[in-house]
Amino acid sequence: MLQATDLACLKGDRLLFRGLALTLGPGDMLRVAGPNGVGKTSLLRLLTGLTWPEAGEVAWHGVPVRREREAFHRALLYLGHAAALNDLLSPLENLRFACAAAGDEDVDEERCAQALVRIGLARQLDLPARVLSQGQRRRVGLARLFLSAHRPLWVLDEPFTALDVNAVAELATTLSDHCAAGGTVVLTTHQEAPFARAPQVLDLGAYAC
Amino acid sequence: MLQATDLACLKGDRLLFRGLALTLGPGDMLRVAGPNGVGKTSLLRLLTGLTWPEAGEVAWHGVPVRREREAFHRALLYLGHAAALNDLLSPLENLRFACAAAGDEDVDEERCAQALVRIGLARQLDLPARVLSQGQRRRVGLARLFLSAHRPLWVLDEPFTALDVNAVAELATTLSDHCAAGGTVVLTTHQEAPFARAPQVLDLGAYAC
Amino acid sequence: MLSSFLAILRRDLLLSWRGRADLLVTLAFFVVVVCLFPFGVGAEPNQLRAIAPGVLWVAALLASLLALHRLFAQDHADGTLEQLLLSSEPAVLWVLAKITAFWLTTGLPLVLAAPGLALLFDMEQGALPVLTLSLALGTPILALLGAVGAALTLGVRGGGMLLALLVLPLYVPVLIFGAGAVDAQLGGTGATAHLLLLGGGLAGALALAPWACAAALRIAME
Amino acid sequence: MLSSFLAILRRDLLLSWRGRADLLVTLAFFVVVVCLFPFGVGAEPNQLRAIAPGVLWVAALLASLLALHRLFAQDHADGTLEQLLLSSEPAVLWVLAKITAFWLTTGLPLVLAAPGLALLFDMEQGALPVLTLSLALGTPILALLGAVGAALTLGVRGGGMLLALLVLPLYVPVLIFGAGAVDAQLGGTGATAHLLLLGGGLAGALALAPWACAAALRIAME
Amino acid sequence: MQWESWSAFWQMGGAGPFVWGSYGLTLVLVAVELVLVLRRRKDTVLRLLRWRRAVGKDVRMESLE
Amino acid sequence: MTSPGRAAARAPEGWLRFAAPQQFYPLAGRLAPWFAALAALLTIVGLYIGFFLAPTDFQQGEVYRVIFIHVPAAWMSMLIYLVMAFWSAVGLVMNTRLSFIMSQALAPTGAMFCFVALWTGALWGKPTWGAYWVWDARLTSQLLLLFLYFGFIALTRAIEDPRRADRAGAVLALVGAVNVPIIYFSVQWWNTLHQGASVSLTKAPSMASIMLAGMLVMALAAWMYSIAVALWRVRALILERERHTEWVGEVLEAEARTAGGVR
Ligand code: HEM
Ligand SMILES: Nc1ncnc2c1ncn2[C@@H]1O[C@H](COP(=O)(O)OP(=O)(O)OP(=O)(O)O)[C@@H](O)[C@H]1O
Ligand SMILES: Nc1ncnc2c1ncn2[C@@H]1O[C@H](COP(=O)(O)OP(=O)(O)OP(=O)(O)O)[C@@H](O)[C@H]1O
Ligand SMILES: [Mg+2]
Ligand SMILES: [Mg+2]
Repeated sequence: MLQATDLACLKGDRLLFRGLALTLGPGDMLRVAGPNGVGKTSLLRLLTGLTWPEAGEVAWHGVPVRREREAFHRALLYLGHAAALNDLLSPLENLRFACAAAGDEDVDEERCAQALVRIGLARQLDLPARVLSQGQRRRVGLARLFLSAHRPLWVLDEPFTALDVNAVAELATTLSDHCAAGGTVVLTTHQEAPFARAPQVLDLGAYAC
Repeated sequence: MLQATDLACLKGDRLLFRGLALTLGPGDMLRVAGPNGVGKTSLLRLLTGLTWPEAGEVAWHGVPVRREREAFHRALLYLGHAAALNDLLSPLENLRFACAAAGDEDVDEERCAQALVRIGLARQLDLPARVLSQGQRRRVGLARLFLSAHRPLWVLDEPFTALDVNAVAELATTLSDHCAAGGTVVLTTHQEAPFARAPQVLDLGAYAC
Repeated sequence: MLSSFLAILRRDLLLSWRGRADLLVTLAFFVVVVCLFPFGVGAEPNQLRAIAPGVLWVAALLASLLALHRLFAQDHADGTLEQLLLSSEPAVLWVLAKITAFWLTTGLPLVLAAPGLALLFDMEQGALPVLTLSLALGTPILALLGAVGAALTLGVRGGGMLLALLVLPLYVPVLIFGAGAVDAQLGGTGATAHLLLLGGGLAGALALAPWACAAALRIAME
Repeated sequence: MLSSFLAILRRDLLLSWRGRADLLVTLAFFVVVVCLFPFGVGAEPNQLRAIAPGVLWVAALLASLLALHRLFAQDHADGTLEQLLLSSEPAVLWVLAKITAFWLTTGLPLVLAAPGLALLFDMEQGALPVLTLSLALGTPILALLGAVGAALTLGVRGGGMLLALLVLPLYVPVLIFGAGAVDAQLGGTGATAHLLLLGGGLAGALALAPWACAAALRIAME
Repeated sequence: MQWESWSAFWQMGGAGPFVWGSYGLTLVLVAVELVLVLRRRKDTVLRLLRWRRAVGKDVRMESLE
Repeated sequence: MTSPGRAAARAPEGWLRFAAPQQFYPLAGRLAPWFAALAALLTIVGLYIGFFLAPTDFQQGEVYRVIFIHVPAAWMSMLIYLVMAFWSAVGLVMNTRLSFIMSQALAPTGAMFCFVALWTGALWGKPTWGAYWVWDARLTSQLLLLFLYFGFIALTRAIEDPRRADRAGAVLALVGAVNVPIIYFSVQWWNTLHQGASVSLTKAPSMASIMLAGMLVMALAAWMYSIAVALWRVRALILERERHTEWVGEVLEAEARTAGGVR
């Protein structure tokens, strides 16, 4: 269970939001909405514990995330704006490494390849990531979703960017399925996507200062 | 008038498309469509003369673009995946420089500031670009559209990426207006946008090899 | 634990292999700097022999320094570092893996090439093992200290050069003992004391630097 | 034409000013490398005096070299270079503007700092003007030649080091005449010939390098 | 008293440039530092006042620890 | 949920109270002028002793009078780095912002003293050793200390996010502090191994006690000066950091009301 209380985020001279509270349980999908620059990415990074809030606290199952960092990060999958791809490695190698580094030791080459094929990169398995198109790069990152069903909390920053229509639909299904299976999803997006059940919306504009 | 004849594009081992021909006159808007990785970006870069086609030719008013490069580039505005922003400079400085470097000598600080305000960056005029949000970065690049009405040919690679709903609508209007005023627009996008008149669609999938 | 250490080590080695040029080029830089010196200071053999250990060590140090910015920069730019920090494994572990891979691909080649270059300066053959040993002990210290600097300056404007400013004062003791070891051997006083001190320094750096580096990386992500 | 030259010059200078650290830090690197030498080769004053011109010149060369990768890398990564190549202005023009700005922010500070550092090595005061002049003529050549190398290695894997490997051989003649000028002055034979050669080299580089560089950039974008 | 005359004092037995060079530069540095430090707070106050007026009162937070 | 706990933590008793920037700001403002006055007074006394009471040195002549500025500056530069490292450690362990602010406020003054020591030493060296600079151990380690200061200042200035700057600077200060003794001894060893003690600082065998007195008074003055300047700088930094808080707003408004009286 992810709980944030009284969060405030300060960037330079600007207080983006304050007094933000949220509680997310199993099965919840939250869409953080708001115009460009309102602080969606900043909020997501706060939730993952990558940055400190200016005020307030984020807790996972009641424990502040900075306190029991490892347990929280075992439960978390975060995909940010950057795709975490190394240009010299192939999608397969990139995915393999991402899983190993995250501590998913049971993910082997075979499963990685399957995930990549499933997300539509069958022909690009062994190309260096440098030559992939924007959408293909994005897909490599998203392939981790297929291998992270055991992580209850997914935090995704603009996952639909650069994807074509079919991929958007399939991703929406994957996310809906994760929630249906008791997972929690927090995402931002400016695009409409065909979710099975409309997600809750947190309008960050309402908290803006 | 932009004309491409019998274009082919080879990337590494893969022939992306071949035999592609197109002709665009004043008032035309072309949307290059197709799934991820089909070669949209590659095509756009061919059209701008940044890369050489494997076969075929691109001509502007009947002259191959590589022959009279300077005249063609005076008529062209290209905005690619990368936003061409320097992280240390403010949006205003970036825009100012982009115009000066492109040879638009009549664009002064005042007009740049107006363009940025119009695109919704009034509060960010003097921040370093590094701290901008994704959507704000994108907007700085797009602000050049307001200052490039005199350039007839606009080539835009995924201009709607990362923009919020309002910005998408406004951009669509700007593009429609440009066409209405006799300009030509070539763009790619996976998102639907509220254009005044539906653009022609070039389905690149049909030329894929 | 160990498996993620190995995964990162393997990947970084693979990356160096892919960007082979990189690997060779650190080495090439070392060679070129060393060869540049005679052009700068003149080709008088006695003088060259006298400054040989110093030049070799300074060149090794500069080559390591130059390679440093690559240690985390790429991973920072493409978001991999963010993912690593979100991993449930302790950060020291993968930091150490990265530093190890870094040393294997940039430090080790220098160690191996140094004796050959020393011959160009007509260094006494008896001193070559000491030269190699001093570099073998010294370059890992450079890598460890440098990693802290690289982590601190990550994504900071003017980073590359700031890094140089930060770590060079820290490199001085290594340089002194490293070049000193060779000089002492050549001077006949024996290099044991110097080498022991280098060894001690290495143990100390191994014990402290990865922690400092992990802390610095976490700070850099703020 | 001139106005776009000025626009680019102004922007690059502004950028250096923003990343002030960068500007100071090239200088800092120069200073630190020079100061490092005595640790390597020992503090014997006569020896230091003898190698001073060479060390100063090699350090200036390395500092310029290190700064090189910044010349186009940022603009390449963020797409600015693409836009510049799509500009209707001739490419030589803005290439020259970029190189000028680069020299003003990295070369000039070295020229100004060198006499002060020469005093650390207790160099004869009479040779200081020659040292300064040789650097003032030589560092622009380094910048011009380096720019070609930087353009050629743009976006190539292992670029930074490959760059070093490419340009160092080109730098050697500059180093020889530059350090040679100071040595000649110290040796009493007068530095005029060396300085004239450097001047000629500068004129040649100015005439050719920008074209080569522009061509290389266009190729790099393919 | 150490000095026969003021000029002897200034000459410092021939070491004048060195001694006064030392004290002079130190004095200058200290003066510059003092000016900078005192001006810095003044500037900060003015800048922050301007900033506060610009963003309005919303920015206030009770605690930031 | 946590606010009550935080509120309690914010009002500690006794001296610790001043760890809160809000409390420290006025305190610093009140104390700084006193330290400054003390520094001025001690400087006058010290210089009087140095120039008018201390006798001419029979070996070096008058040039030795540089000592009254040289040695206090050298001591101060080393001391300040240690103090910075101390505050950095406190900051990292206790997570108190004020500690980081302290160490950043001290750095420029430390660098200044470091430079003064180098400069005065160089000027002293020319008449005594015949060269502005020799690679003596003590001089060299002082030079490296200057680089450490520059590195610290450059790093904290180059990072804009204050919290990141604080912590990164603190890590650097600690790493540097661990290295300072290593640098010092290695340099000493390097030098003696290479060239023997051909030059060593002439520690006057029987430094007249009046000289010693002048030196100590000047050293005290340097202490007081450093404290005063650091306190003033801390005030500016605190305002900057806490600009979003209520109390800074009040301070600013108060200053605006007494416009002109801004110090
Ligand atoms: C650039 C040149 C110089 C530098 C960087 C320098 C640095 C230092 C330092 C760091 C100290 C304090 C050391 C300690 O207390 O352990 C010191 C003390 C001192 N220096 Fe210098 N020095 C320089 C030149 C000179 C010269 C030329 C002389 C005189 C010939 C001199 C005479 C002294 C004396 C007498 C002390 C006091 C020693 C003591 O109390 O133990 N210094 N100097
Ligand atoms: N130093 C600073 N000073 C002022 N404002 C800043 C500073 N740093 C960041 N900001 C602002 O903070 C906001 C950061 O927003 P963030 O990236 O979280 O936006 P977002 O909601 O994800 O937007 P997008 O939809 O464009 O991705 C931006 O509006 C940016 O301008
Ligand atoms: N060296 C190579 N070998 C094989 N295929 C390559 C090579 N270089 C590029 N490609 C392929 O060429 C295509 C480039 O596509 P491009 O970037 O033009 O796609 P796009 O249509 O813009 O896609 P997106 O919608 O994702 O932006 C990709 O499918 C990529 O995998
Ligand atoms: Mg965002
Ligand atoms: Mg594309």
